[in-house]
Amino acid sequence: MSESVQFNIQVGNDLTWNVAPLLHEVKHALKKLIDDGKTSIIDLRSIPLAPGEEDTILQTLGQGEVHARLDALGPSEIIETQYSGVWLITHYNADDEIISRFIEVTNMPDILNSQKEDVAEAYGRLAATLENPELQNN
Amino acid sequence: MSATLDKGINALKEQVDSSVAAFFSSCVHCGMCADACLFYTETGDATVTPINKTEPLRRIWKSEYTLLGRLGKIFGLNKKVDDDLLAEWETLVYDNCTLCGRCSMVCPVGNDITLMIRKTREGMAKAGHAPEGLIGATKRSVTIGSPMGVKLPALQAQISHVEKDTGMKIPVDVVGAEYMLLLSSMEIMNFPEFIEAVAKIFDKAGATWTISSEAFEATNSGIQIGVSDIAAELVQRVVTAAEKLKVKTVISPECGHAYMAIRWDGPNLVGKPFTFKVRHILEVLDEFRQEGRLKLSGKETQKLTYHDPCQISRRGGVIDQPRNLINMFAEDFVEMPEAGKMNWCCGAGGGVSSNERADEVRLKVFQRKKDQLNEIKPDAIISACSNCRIHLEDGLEEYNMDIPLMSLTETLAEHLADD
Amino acid sequence: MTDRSSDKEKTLGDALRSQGVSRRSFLKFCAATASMMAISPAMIPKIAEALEKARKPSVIWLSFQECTGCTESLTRAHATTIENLIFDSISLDYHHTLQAAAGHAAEEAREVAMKENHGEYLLVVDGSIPMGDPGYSTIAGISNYDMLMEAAEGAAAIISVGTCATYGGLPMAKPNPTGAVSVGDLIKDKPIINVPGCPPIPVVITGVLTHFLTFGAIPELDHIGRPMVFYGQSIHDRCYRRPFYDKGLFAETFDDEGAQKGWCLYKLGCKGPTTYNACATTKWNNGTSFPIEAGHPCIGCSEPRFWDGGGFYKALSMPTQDIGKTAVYTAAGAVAAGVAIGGLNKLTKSGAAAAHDKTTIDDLEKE
Amino acid sequence: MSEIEFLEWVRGPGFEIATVIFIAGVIIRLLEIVILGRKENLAEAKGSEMSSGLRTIVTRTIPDKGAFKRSTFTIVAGYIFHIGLFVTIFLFAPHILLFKDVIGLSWPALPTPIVDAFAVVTIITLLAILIHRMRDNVLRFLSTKEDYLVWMLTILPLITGYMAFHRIGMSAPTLLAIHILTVELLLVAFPFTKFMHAFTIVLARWYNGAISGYRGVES
Repeated sequence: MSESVQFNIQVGNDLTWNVAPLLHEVKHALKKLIDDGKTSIIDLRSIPLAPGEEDTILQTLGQGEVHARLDALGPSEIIETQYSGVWLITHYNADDEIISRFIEVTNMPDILNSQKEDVAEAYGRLAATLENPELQNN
Repeated sequence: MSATLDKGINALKEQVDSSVAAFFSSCVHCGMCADACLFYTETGDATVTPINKTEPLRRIWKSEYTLLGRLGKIFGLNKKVDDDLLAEWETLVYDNCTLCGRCSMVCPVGNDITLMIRKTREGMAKAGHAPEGLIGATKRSVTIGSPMGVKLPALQAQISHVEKDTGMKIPVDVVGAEYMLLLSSMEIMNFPEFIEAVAKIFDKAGATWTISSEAFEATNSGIQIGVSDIAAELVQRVVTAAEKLKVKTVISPECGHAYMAIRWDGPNLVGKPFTFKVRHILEVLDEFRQEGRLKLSGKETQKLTYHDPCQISRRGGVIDQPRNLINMFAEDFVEMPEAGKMNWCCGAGGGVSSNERADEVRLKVFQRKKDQLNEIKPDAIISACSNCRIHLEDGLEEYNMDIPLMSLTETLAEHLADD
Repeated sequence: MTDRSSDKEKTLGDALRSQGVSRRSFLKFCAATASMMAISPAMIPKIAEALEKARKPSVIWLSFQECTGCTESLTRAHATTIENLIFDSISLDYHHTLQAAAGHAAEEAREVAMKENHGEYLLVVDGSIPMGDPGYSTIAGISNYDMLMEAAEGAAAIISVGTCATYGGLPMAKPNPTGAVSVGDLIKDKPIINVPGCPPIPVVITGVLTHFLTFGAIPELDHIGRPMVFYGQSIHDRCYRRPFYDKGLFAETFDDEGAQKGWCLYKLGCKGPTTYNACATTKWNNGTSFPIEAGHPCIGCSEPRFWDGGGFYKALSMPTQDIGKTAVYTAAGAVAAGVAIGGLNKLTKSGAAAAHDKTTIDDLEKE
Repeated sequence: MSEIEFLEWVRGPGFEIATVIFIAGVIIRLLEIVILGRKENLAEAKGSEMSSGLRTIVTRTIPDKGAFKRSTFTIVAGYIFHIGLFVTIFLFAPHILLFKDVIGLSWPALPTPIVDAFAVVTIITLLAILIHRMRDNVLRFLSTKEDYLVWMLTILPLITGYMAFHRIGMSAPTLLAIHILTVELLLVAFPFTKFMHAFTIVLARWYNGAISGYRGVES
């Protein structure tokens, strides 16, 4: 998790020929987002990719303006690629191992939004905090 | 005594050897032998497919000489050879096959189908399923000495005609002659010019020769009907005569199956090698040519072709000799399509011409020869088999074609240089 | 594994919240779960909803003739936060390798759990059951067979973990000295989920548990009881070396040029073409690699009888038995038989020759 | 029996049974032919049996021109499917491994896509051959149940092999097991059917060549 995105790069040639079709799918998803506002998710783990192929995909998509980091049961990295609306979401476990990776085509990945339940809980917590006599005294 | 099914079956059992077993084991039913057989190409009748003609022999091989057949025999599962089968096969084996040997040449697995059909005839004949015409010819061969019933006096009469015409002495029963000439009945009766031709040529070549009064007949009905015992008896007559006259070489005349009978089957039939050589007349003449003993004058200007008699060319190996000889006098010689070892049969060999029942099909299949002749349109046809010659004349007449037939030996004699 | 009675009544959502797990974290967990179970990402909200409401099931884990490799594999999965969540969401009431209690206390815990959750608990089994002599494997003096039959009776479903429990595995390999059988061989009246592998991929074990939690039902199984999501495709179908197979480029030895270039391992005995498992996509050691990627052919460990497949390094197209000797003996015997049969043929022929009746012209017609 | 057990059976006992029947059958069949023997030819020879026999084993592979014209389909299709069988059986890498394991010999394989193409062409050719067999006047007449059985046992391993390679229709172990089983059926039928021509063709051609060669005839 350094400045530039680190990928699990392995040397190898393109072997499965899944790279181009997948990128085309991203293009179609983007068109759908423009036309109907429909969002899409692609699970990169569900597609057989040879060592190095995932890297090719990620390098093609590149890095855009947004780079966010979550801390929720281990880190997660959410970046907007150089193509606006195409997001790359990588979840890691507590040991910094990738546990899943998605390409989301959306205006804003849902996981970045503050969640209703968390907001409600936050409200309760803040209220409780403010009831703390020490604070009131100040 | 009588022909019986058991004798036939036993004969078929005797006929199976390793070659037959290998052949039957190898057949893949590809059907190419049909395309090589003029009885199929000219009739389109699938039953005459050469390999099908061997069915009785195949059944015996299968049940007597194969692992599975032996088991099948125990459980009674094998296809039987019975009189019905043989009766049905009689026309296939005798009327619709001239033993020409083309099928044996094209079979991709190498089956000598002709040999198998020849062997099948052994069983057919002993079971009493040979055609009447052939039985008659065979009986005459054995009792009279010739399938056409030609007796010695008839030969003697022809000889004296020739002697009168030419003023030459025709040697008969000359002990110590180099060559002993055999003749076919057909030559004696229809083409006595052959005797004259041989006399002239041998005279010029300075070769001594003779005819045996005891064994002058070259043809062997035993071979055609497929009874080795009888064939052996007929061959033995020649052997005895040749040994008696102490000749060096016996000459088979212009007759196809006669050459096969005496040259290739003969020693095997009598069970011992000959003490003399056997040559076809064309081989002898070609030897004369090579030795410079055959000098010709004048050329035939007409367009000539040569009809290869199956038993002499394809089955006998005498292919180059006739061409060498023809080249001595022919200016315009053309080969028929597929001439030589793959030449098409005239349709009358292998006993078919002795079998009146086959007359119709014999003329029908002549179409093959007719087509070949139409392709090259010769002015005359040379042949070296009087049986072919008779049938070619028959066929040409049937199809209204007017092409004269010539005997190679006779034509050579006509062109002998006078020196 | 603690505080069993109070946990029981809570839903998974409650339990997580009480542990201070945020909704965002939960969503991440659901996304990871969906990815792991090869479920369409579109299903993530549904998974979240289902898991929210799921109740902690009681799990009884029985180990029979096994090597503890399956448990090892599972505890590897334990190391990470996400998979921890799944284990936090079940109540592992009996696992004699892992639990602190021993002896009578442990067996009592099992009996209590069986009684309290009769008809609802999940039974997990690893190891095969010896049918030759019960003495081959016992726990607290109880034969494996008796314990299995007793525990199975009240189970909602059975998860057979590892190839030993699913298909007999190593104990059942020839000559099967203990008379080992699989769980499925003994129990026919309960839903059984087979999670074969030697060992099974840890996330496959947790994935099956998650699926049960999420949907409250057993996942879609293939014809030998394996969850389709993990075992639906063969190693070969998902193998990144497949294009080399298609091109006919094979490593011939473990150190030749082909091996170095990462060519197909078929000739080195790879069982990928006939093995159904998720290794090629899920991979091992938290997604690091899998055997073929490490240069070793698949040994087919998630398939029945993989031990008896003629050797791990024997290519699939080779016969499993060494027939060289058989062939030589057969040939020798056949030569003798052939000579004998050939002799019979000779006899037939000489018999025919002896029966030959010299044919004269009087024999040509039938009388 | 599970599919893996099925596969193990065909790779193990099944293969052994088939091989034993094949080897024993072929040897017995060849011996029962050869031991029969032939009578010595007493006629004065005009050529050599041996050299003509050996020559014919090779030359009979090339069809006579006229025969080619008349039996074009049979010859062309026959060539294609025999070459196709040769390539698919002997030049496919997994098969070579089998031969290596059983007889200890190994040779280079053709690239898989080429073998695959040969398999397709061979299957199509065999289908055409069947149609030809059923429609051609002579072939329909000559054909026995055995001919159709042998055709079936020839095409089945090709089809099942193709399916196993491309994993069509069934699970991979089942496909592979069926493929091996069909080959075993072929092996079992081999010594007792016209498959035997693969071996006896050498004998048959030799005999034909020898018989002709003895008479000084080219065959």
